Amino acid sequence: MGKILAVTIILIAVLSAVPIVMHTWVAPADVSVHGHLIDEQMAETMVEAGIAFLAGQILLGLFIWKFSDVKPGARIRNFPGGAMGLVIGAFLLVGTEVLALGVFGVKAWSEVYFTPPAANAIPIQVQAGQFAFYFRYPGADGKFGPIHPELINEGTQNLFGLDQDHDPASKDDIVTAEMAIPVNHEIHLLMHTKDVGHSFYVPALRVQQDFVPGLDVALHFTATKVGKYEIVCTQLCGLGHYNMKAYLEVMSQADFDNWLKQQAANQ
Amino acid sequence: MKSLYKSAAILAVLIVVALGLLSTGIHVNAAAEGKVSGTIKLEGTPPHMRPIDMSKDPTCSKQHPTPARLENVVVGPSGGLANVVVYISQGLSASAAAAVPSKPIVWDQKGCMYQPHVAGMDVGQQLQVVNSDPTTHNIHPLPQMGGGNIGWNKSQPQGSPPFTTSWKSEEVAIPVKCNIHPWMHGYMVVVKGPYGVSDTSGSFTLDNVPPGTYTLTAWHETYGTQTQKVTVAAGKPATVSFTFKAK
Amino acid sequence: MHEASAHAVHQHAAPTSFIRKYVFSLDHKVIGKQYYALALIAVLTGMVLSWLMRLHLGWVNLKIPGLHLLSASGAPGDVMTPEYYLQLMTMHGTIMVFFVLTTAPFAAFGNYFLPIQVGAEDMPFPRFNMMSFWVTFTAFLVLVSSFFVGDGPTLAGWTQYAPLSAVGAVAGPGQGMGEVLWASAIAIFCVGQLLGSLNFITTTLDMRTKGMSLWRLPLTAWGWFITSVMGLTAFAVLMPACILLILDHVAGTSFFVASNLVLNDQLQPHSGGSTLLWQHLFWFFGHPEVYIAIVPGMGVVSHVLIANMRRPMLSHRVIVYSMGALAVLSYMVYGHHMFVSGMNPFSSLAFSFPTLVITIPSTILVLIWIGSLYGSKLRINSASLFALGFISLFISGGVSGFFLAQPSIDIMLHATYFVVGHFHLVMAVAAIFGIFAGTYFWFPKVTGRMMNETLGKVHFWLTFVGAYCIFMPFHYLGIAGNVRRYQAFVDDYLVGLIPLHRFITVAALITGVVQLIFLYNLIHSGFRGEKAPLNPWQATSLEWSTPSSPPPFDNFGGRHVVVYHDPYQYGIEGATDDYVMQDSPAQIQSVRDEK
Amino acid sequence: MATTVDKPADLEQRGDHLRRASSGNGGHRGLVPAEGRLPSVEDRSPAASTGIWVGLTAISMTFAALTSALVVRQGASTDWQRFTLPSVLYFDTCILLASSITLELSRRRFAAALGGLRGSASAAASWLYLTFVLGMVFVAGQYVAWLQLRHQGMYLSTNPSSSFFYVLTAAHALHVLGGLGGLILVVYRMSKSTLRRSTLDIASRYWHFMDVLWIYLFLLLWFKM
Repeated sequence: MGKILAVTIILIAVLSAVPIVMHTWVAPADVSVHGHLIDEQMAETMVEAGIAFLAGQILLGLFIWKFSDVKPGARIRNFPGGAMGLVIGAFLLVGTEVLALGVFGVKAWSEVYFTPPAANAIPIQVQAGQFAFYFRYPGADGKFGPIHPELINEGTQNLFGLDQDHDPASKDDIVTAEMAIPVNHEIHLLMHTKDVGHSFYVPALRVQQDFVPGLDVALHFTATKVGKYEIVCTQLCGLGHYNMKAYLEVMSQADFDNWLKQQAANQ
Repeated sequence: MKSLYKSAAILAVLIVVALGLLSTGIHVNAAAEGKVSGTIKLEGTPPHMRPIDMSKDPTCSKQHPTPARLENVVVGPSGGLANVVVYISQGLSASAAAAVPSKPIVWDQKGCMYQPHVAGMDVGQQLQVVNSDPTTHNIHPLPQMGGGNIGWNKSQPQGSPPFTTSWKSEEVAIPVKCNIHPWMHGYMVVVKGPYGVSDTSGSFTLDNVPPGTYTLTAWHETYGTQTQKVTVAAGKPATVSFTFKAK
Repeated sequence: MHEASAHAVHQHAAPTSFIRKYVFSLDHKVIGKQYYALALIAVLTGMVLSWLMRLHLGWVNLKIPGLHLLSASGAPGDVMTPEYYLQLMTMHGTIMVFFVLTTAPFAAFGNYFLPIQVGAEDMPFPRFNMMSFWVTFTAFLVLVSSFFVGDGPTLAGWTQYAPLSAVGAVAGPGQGMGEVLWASAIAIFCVGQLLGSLNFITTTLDMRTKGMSLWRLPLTAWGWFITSVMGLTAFAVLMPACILLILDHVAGTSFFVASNLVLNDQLQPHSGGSTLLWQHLFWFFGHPEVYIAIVPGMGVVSHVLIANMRRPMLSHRVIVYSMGALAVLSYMVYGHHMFVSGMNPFSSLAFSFPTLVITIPSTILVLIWIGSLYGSKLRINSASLFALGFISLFISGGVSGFFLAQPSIDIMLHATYFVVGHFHLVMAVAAIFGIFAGTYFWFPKVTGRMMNETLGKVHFWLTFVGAYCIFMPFHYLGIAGNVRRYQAFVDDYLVGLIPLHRFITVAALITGVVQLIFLYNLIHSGFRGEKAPLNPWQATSLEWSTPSSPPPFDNFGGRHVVVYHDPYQYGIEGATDDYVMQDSPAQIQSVRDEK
Repeated sequence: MATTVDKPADLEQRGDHLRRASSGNGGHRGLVPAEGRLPSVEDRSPAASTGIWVGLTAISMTFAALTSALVVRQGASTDWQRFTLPSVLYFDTCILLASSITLELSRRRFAAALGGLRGSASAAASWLYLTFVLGMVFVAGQYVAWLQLRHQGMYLSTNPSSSFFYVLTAAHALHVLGGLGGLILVVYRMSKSTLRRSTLDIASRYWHFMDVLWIYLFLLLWFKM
């Protein structure tokens, strides 16, 4: 029985590793400038964690195999090196491992969060709400009109609560339900939510950031590949959470300009 | 106080009718008789209705080769104003007010829009909520807090059967929305007694109006309400027309 | 006022009336069994909820026959609505975390065996102990009652992030009455666990018998002691948080609800509340709670393994120190739940390092367990099988911690199924395996009968393989970016993953059904099982020195046990058996006391 | 009011119990003594005296959590509105301090009575009654404070500052009420002359803690409001 358990454990461990090694299920391909840092960090961690995982399970299996159902006469022996050996081993191996991971992790993290947006980054405002994202482009004047929460009305599609009769800056603002951005041009995303907590997750862009009610959060990124990607919500926000999504269209600069014109016409 | 006036008025009407019946001596089925019809026009240029971007849910956008537009102001080619609810706000006898049509109102969700966009209904009239879309909707009516009606918020997955409900008391108007598709927006106008909703030609009809003098009210989600007096005589349908001004 | 209860047990004789004996009993053993029964009811409820969720996830909008009977509005025509899915999910999480993982390994086993293992006749405050259970039970009733009010239980998830949880009915179905019931239930639950922890701590510190030094406590006792210290601090923080949440609902305060929120085109009257405040309060409790669930399991597994390896752990103390280190660190790492929550990115880094460091004591524990297997005489039985399964699961669930501890990777994995897989393996399934190990091990002592070994082994094999089939794929889903808490997968990049979800669903259904074997074994053996000897596993700790199984009302039949050794005197040469009871005065040269 | 408060027999039996209940602090590892040769156990105070500290730890955690919530909430937004503390609070503070003193006096008298120095258990009792009355006055005073605050137009939901004021004071008042319940028990036991010294010690430890806690809260509110 013990031997079967040993085999089972080792078998499970190896089989579990197969899909990882085969890359059977992988995240959408990275199309961002900073993404590769995260992917590399992920890969490194995968190797180290994978080794720890396999080593642990196999060792467990081996010992179960060897020391289950031994004959009654056998004497009890201690693991060479005893507890201290293992403790020191744990500190050396795991300690250095996590230290390394931690340090490299900082590199990737600070790349995303501790760098200021470029001066020419395109400002785009995203508003999360139950259960859709809406986007606002500042228009010709490059200024976003002020938001009047009391004016927000989805029935008349005044989604941002703009007062275009009184706020000149609001007149040329463009509100859209899809997000379009030019390729290889940095985007400065200004995030706010109109109701509860939401999150802005674009797997292909390696971007995830929560919307915090009552707080304006900013994010900046650059997409490197033309295409259509998905923006989804990862912060439980209510019954429509599963269907809270929007499409991200990465276009050439020319297409982007046309798109903006067309959207402006629809306002 | 208000109800006192109302009941007094109702009493008066009853007496008048009763005397009329006595004098003529012929039995008249009041309910079957009278009828108010008319048209509603919009003066001036209707506001631009934005196209709705349904890209969020492809199952919705697929159903609209040309994007659907907002329905806050729907004007027909002849300048008729649609989605106006006309109802009797004063002068209706208690018995006539109490009568509830047996035919249920169907509130359909089709192409991620509400059909109809505005529904008139009688207090206690059956309201049947249908989802004809290949996607899940949540129906979320928001009646006034503290009014006689209690709001609810129910999802209707595709393929789940229609459900019927009804409203307990008069309310003009209850906004209805779908949170999963935030552009979906409509109104339920709950009244007592006969009512009519105008179509794109602007025409409406109130059936089964017993003879008498009434105050008609026409309600529109954008342009508010208008009222007119109208007298309905037995066997002689009355016609009324309202005109709203575009802001 | 306190001693009154402390003395009750010594002064009064064993109760005779049914009520005093089985319902409002002051006897820690009865209370322990009551907790176990509660946990059983809760775990079955939670399991059924998970089945419904899994079915819906595998085949979305599948007609589940009879579901409308459960909730007419939640499942019109037997098709689950999105809100009902989320409500089931919330209740599954809440019931499992609070009423299974906290009650069974800690409150149930702890109540029954802690006093016996320290050689005491009972806990110092039996009345508090009784209250602790009945308060917890009330909490359970309040929580479940939310299924039957208004538009059902809250859908905000067991983490109850504000303002979704705090803004009220406008936020969605269940956010009115259901939400208030949830918060009240948890607040009540906290009271119960505080009373319990109070008893556990004082029992360990003050009720130890002659000769029982702290270092002579079995590892189980250490596990419960450390857990109770965590419980005392963690639940004392969650309770006020829940009360503030309730006030936001019923009193119109704005602790957690920010200004200018617009729901359904209605501007909310609240102003200035802080979303992050809730997250900080909640996770300050929430992360220790994870260890409250798992540390008792570690104690139980060590205890069971030692008896079945016929040798003590390589180091008793290192295990105690590691468990202690986990407890201490658990308060310094809670921020890793909030890496992308808009918290200052610097504090994310600050929280990242202790989180990575926490892997060190965990690794030490695993290495000591595995290292102690070396050169042992491992006996394979249901109990030891589950104990070994625990280690395997703990390793599997543990390594995924490497990923989630790093903010940069968390950008990809946060709120995905990777997280779900991680905590299910490392705290949920592992803890459950600990419970199983403890049950198979102690059943003879509690009932005086043996459990059926064959059924036990069948139960283990199916459960062990089943657990891996369910929770390993969760990690793959997470790596593919599959977001959690979705009732259906409508995103183009997720549709391809649905077959994997179906596989998981099937595995979950089978594994769930398998648990009925355990249930049958438990009940059947309780009445029909073969009579158990006093010490069937030839184990050394005090619970096996009681004069009978189940132990008498005062545990030791009036005898004052005296302890002469460390708890685990196994593999002794020269002894007639290979072990020496903790309370046997026998003089033996090669006593395995720690030098 | 009986003058002899504790019977020797009871003492004896208790001592015996204590020897069992409290730790035999373990012998020494590896040492395998005969029954008699274990280090003798000094008559330790019962588990309850540990229990009270544990309980007070939990209470401290709760108020610590509320404090940090207050600080975070105040920092999180600009809507924090300061207001003048109800004047009655100063009076309440004195009352509570006084009650601590009277309780301490009662405890001393009682100890003396037990020690058989002076048969002044009745004096102890009267100090105890006074403490109880003062406690009641304090709670009543807190209620007055709430009325005064309402008079200022500061209700529970008016502003985070007032919200926290009500929450903190109410939480503390509840704990004081619990203390009063304990005192009732002590009084009862004293009248039945079954009161143990440790019970009174524990009750007073709790009471003094409530006192210290109030001082802390008072300062907190004083700085924040």
